[in-house]
Amino acid sequence: MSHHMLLAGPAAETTRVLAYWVLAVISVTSALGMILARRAVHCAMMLALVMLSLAVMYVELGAPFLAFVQVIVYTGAVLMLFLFVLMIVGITAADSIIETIRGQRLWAALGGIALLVLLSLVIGHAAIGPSPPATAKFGNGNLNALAQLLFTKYVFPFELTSALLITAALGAMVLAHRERTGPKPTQRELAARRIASGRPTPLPGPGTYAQHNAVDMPALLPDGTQSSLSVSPVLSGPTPDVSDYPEGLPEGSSEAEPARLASPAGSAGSADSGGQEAGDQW
Amino acid sequence: MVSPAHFIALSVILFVIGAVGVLVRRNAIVVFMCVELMLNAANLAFVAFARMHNGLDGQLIAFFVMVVAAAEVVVGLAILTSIFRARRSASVDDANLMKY
Amino acid sequence: MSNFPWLTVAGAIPLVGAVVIGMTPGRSAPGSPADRRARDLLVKQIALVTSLVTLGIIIAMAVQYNTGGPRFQFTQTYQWIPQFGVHYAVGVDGIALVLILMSVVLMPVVVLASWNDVEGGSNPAGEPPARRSVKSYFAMMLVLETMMIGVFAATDVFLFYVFFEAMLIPMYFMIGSFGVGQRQYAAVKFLLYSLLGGLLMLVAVIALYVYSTHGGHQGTFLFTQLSHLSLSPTVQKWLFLGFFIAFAIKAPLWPFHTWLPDAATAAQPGAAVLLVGVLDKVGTFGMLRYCLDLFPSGAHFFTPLIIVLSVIGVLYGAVVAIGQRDIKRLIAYTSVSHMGLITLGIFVMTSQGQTGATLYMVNHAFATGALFIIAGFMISRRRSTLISDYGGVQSVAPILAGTFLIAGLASLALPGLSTFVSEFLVLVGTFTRYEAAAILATAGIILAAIYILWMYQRTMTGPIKPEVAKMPDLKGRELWAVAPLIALIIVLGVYPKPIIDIINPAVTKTLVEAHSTNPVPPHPAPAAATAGTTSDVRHRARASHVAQAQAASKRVSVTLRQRSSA
Amino acid sequence: MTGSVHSALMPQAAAALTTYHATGIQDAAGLLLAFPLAGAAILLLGGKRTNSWGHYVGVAMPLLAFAYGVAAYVQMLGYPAAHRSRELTLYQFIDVGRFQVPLGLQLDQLSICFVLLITGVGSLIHIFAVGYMSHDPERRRFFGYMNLFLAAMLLLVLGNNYLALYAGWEGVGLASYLLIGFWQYKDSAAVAAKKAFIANRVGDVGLSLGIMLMFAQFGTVTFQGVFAAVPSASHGVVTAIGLLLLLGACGKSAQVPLQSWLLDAMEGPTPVSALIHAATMVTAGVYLIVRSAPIFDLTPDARLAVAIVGAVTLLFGAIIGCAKDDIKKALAGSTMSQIGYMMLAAGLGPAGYVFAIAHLLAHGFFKAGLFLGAGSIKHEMNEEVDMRRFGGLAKVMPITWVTFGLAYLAIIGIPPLSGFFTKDPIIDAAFAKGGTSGALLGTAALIGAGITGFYMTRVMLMTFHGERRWDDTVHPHEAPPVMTWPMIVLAIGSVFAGGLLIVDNRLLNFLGPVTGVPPTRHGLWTWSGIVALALVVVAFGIAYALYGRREIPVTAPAGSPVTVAARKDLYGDAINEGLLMRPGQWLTRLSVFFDNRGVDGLVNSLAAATGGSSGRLRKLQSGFVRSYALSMLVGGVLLVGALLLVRL
Repeated sequence: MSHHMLLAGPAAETTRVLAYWVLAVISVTSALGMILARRAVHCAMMLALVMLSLAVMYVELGAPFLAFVQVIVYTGAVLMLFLFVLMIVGITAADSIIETIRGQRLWAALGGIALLVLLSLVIGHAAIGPSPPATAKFGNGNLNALAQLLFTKYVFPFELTSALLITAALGAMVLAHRERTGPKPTQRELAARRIASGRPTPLPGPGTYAQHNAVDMPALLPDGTQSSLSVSPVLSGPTPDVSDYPEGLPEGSSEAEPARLASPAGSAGSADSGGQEAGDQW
Repeated sequence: MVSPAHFIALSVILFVIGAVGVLVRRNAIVVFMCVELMLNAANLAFVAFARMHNGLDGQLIAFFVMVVAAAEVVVGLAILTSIFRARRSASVDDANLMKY
Repeated sequence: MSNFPWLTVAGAIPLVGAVVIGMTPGRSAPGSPADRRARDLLVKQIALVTSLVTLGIIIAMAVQYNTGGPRFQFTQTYQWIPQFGVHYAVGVDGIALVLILMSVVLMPVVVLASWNDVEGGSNPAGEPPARRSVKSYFAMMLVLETMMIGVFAATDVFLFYVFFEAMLIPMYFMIGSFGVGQRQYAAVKFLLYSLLGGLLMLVAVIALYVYSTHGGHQGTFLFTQLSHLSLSPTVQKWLFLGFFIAFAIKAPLWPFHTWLPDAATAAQPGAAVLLVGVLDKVGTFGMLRYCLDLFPSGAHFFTPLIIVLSVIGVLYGAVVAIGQRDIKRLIAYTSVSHMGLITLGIFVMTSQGQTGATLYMVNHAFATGALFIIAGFMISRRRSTLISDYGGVQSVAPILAGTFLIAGLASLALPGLSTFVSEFLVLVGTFTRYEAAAILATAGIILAAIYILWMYQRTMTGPIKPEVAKMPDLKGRELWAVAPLIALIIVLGVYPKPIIDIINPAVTKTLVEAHSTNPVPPHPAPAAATAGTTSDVRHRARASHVAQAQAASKRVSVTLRQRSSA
Repeated sequence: MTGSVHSALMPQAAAALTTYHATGIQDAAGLLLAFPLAGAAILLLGGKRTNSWGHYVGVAMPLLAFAYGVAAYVQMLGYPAAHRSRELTLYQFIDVGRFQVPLGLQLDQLSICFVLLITGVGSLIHIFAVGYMSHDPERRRFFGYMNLFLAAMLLLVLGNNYLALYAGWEGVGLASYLLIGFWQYKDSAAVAAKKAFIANRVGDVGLSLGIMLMFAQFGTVTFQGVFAAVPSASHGVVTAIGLLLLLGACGKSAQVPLQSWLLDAMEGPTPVSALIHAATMVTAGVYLIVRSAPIFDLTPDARLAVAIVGAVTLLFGAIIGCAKDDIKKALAGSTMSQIGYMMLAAGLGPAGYVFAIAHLLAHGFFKAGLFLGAGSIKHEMNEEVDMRRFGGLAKVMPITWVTFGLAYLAIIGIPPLSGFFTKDPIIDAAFAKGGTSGALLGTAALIGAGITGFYMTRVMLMTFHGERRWDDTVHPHEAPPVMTWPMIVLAIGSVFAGGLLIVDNRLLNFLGPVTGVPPTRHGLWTWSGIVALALVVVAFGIAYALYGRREIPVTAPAGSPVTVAARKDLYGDAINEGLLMRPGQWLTRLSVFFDNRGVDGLVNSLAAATGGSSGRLRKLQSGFVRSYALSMLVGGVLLVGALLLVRL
């Protein structure tokens, strides 16, 4: 039973070349897109695209199991983690184009080109012939061969990585966790705070009386104007509501900082549970 | 015929793009993403070499790289959130107190 | 020679003294100011007794030194770091013995002179140093004495280098924390200058060791073995340079001299005496012992340059000294001029020149030491170091003025005082080989007369200034500090023979090592005439009447001719 | 070797005579030094306790030395002429390789003359000083320094090698420094003392270089050795030695190039001026040249230089003497010119040495007499020295007048007195030298004799004759006997000394073996002597006309440019200031500035440079993570590139 690659035979050859070039173009453009996109979310999406194209390449290179792991673990989990953190940081945070450090871009470009030239020099000199004929372990025997290799030759690194993962998890928890410094606000306090805040009634839900009730569609007030309070600040992003700045818009606030999240005057930064007022003061 | 050299060349390009990305972008998260890109480029090269040397060691190393990348992302982002919570900004340039 | 470890014991005693002083309860210990003053007095007495005991031992050793004997005497050699061939090797030749004698004689005098320097005794405008402890000052002085003896007694290049560098630390603190005026700047400048030199020397020392391992035998630092080492001329040149620059900085040769005036002005007078009196001599001693012996062809190669630098140093030091307004700074510049003469004497490579130079090292220590100490007494009385603040002191304090005059005359090389003998020997030695250098250096004695007498005239003679009117004269302790120096200056001036007899054989051996001989006079006088009547001829001739006297003088001249041609 | 005395006309140089070992009394020649040294030590170290009896010790020591000198002289006369040079070594001073210097004393005819002069005149002056300094609180220190001076001067004349001579030479310079600046509370005295010492030091440099050259050439510095080796030396070397010795002599004997200090030296007490700056120290230069006769005999041009210096100083001193109102400065000017005579004589070679010494000895007597006279006047006129304030003292101070007068007659060379006997042979020998130089030197000497007559008469008239110009705050009367007796003895000496020495060649025979024998003189009256006498008489007439008859104004009249110049020492000081002092000060300020800015500036700027550059490098740590990342990338690329480069 010839265990061989999913795609075999001459016809496969052209498809493999075609696939390579398509994937190459996709991955490079999306990589460039990633570093050039102004908004972080777009970068994340671009990165996802690159990862997926890589997954396909793995398949072509005879590493089907790795391809799936790439898709599931890497793109699925790690990238999503990015998005999750991105949500915390503020989805609308976009970098400004102007470069603050003098000569950074110039030198970065020069460094990149030099690195490129250097590595290509290396590859040029390296004698990389055509790949040897595919054997089973690159085909569907890949998983068994991998498992055998992993638990014989690389068992010690395997144990080490498990230790690494545990410490990483523990580290993340320690870093991100914040002890509660004050007493947990009781129901009574929340009620009192709600009344004192001057708006005891709940905010209108997104999309009320608007065209559609998408999450980021602001509701319409009786006089027809849009109510910014109806959209969660995480989504609303950089369109600062005029009412938040009695003294007028601070100039140059196009900076990534969503003014909205700056905690309104008065309330201390103490940790209180994310009340209806969206956008916790983290 | 698609020889591993093609893939290695691609990985080089991706790696350089990642490196330049790290240098150019100011948002911490995007920097992390660029680092991830560089790691992925490295994985690609590993797999290409595995294929070339007709052995699976490369692929296994790629696994380990993924594990490390995951750990790195977890800790990195944790640091980032704690910085963000204290400083209200995710820009890499704002954390420049450790200077002359 | 008894194999009693003279040098080690002599070196150890000041260290023991320092430790004992260290153990006395310090300033922070409880007790009224009276107790504290009593404790300080105890510390000073311990220091004085220790230095006197060391002096006694060294004199006992010197008495047993047999001038005709082998080059190094009282030698001891113990393995210290066998892997590198480093030995704790001590031994004294004529030159080292004389210099050790000089330093141990200076030490009790300096201790006496700086009795209450630490309590702001001799600070201008009376500002006391920031509450420094008497204890650490005198302890450091004694430690410095150990290192002085060590550096002259070491016959192992590595040991010499260790002491050479170690001496800087106590002196740095004595200038830095106990000094006056810009003491920090001066102390750091002094330290960096000497360290720079020291590091160059370290390179040369290591290279020397490496060359000693060539030809398979185990590398060594022992001076006696190293001097038989045959090195190629280019190597010798470089190693000579390494050693020479360190010594040129230490004994301030002209371009490297700027640290001395600052350090001497900033230091207390006692510390300044040690700095100028002994630390400078380590430089010239090093040149004589190490540069000439180990690297003869290197020495011959650089001699013209060094001669030029020394003559410049002589004249430059003198001219700048004339222009000074601060007493201590003036004295410091005079010693730059004198050190120029010493280096000139060394590198002229004639036995007169080198014997004169060695004798000059000793005399310069006494003459300039006396000048510094008396200047210190003047400053402690009038609280100012500016010459213009003094006037007519001679009529108010005649003894102080008298001793100051004798010390001044000694430093301008008046015949009958010690410095004349050495200066004349150096100049004669230079003349036999480099006439032009000798003429210029001799012109230096006019400048010497000018700066000393002009200073003496501005401070001591003329109408009495009101602030100086009530200046007390030298009393008890101060007299005891200065009297030995003045006595030595006069005695060595009238009868220098015993010291010269110790130095001369050592110098002739150095010259043989340095492959250089004395220039022979072109028209030597017939031997009969040069014989002159030495004292032993006198006794023999007394009985005979005139005819026999003629015969006697002929016989004597024959013996003299053999001796002089040696 | 016994040189026959009455040899042919040609002057015969002294052969290098052999010296023998001193025996008998002379063996204790060390005492000559010991006495004054002991005196000085007792007085200086004794301190206040010796104040009461200090001066007696001070006087006793020179007298003892004089007694010993006479004894040694008598013993020397006992020896045959050729065996009179005796030598004795106290101890070996320096013995380094070939440079062997014994501290030896040489007692021969020349040094015994000087010993007798120094101790004899010295003792008289010490006795005079007891009276003169009676009311000075520091008298003890004065006598201490005077004894120190005597010891140094005796070492100078007795030393048997040039280094001992040099030691005495500078010792004398020190003593003159201490004594000129004795009243050191006066700023002028301190400045004069410093000036004297430094001027002497310039001369000493010449002498020491001469000694070094001798050692370099002959390998020895003893007189015997040098004189034996000199004939074999090259002409250039011997001339160089001669000129260097001349420079030394000029420094010490205040000859022309280095003469400015002598007139300022009058700041010291008068006995000092009498002993040091008239009789003994200033003649040391002449002694040096006469002692080094064998050297000078071989270099005609060095001898000519000596003669020229002598002649020039002779006129220089005479002119200055005419214009000085201060009696001591006038006498100092005359000393300078009389020493010019001796130098001139010494410069004539064997023909003149004996006459130089004769004139020196006679000059010792009458010049000391003149100075003591001036001292007693100053003592009585409570420290007034300006002759314009004197006048008519003859009646008030008869003894001083007589002694001063006799010395005055002696110095201007009136026949029966010593001046005539010692000065005329010099003029005659100068002319006898022949050639243009002889004529020039002779005429200079003649003119000098004339001017001497003029200024000495001027001093005599202004001081003792004419009306009283001192007011009644001063009431001079005769000096106490302790001061007048030495003056009387000196006056007697100045009358007979010349005759004793020169008549029937007594000194000539005595010094012959040491300094060579001059051509015999036939009769006392030579034509040059007569012309000189005539000039003196004419000068006397002029002086009498100017100062004898006319009223002497109390304030000095403006006077012709020559007198103005003479008042300013013929601008000697101005030249020194312009040529040496001002450039010297400028050089000192420049070098002090160079030292602070230049050498020190270099060191400090090195320190600043390191500080500055590290400051700039610090800026690289900008705090931005991205710039660090960039430097990592660039560094990495460079490293890999280098590795590749090497591997490729």
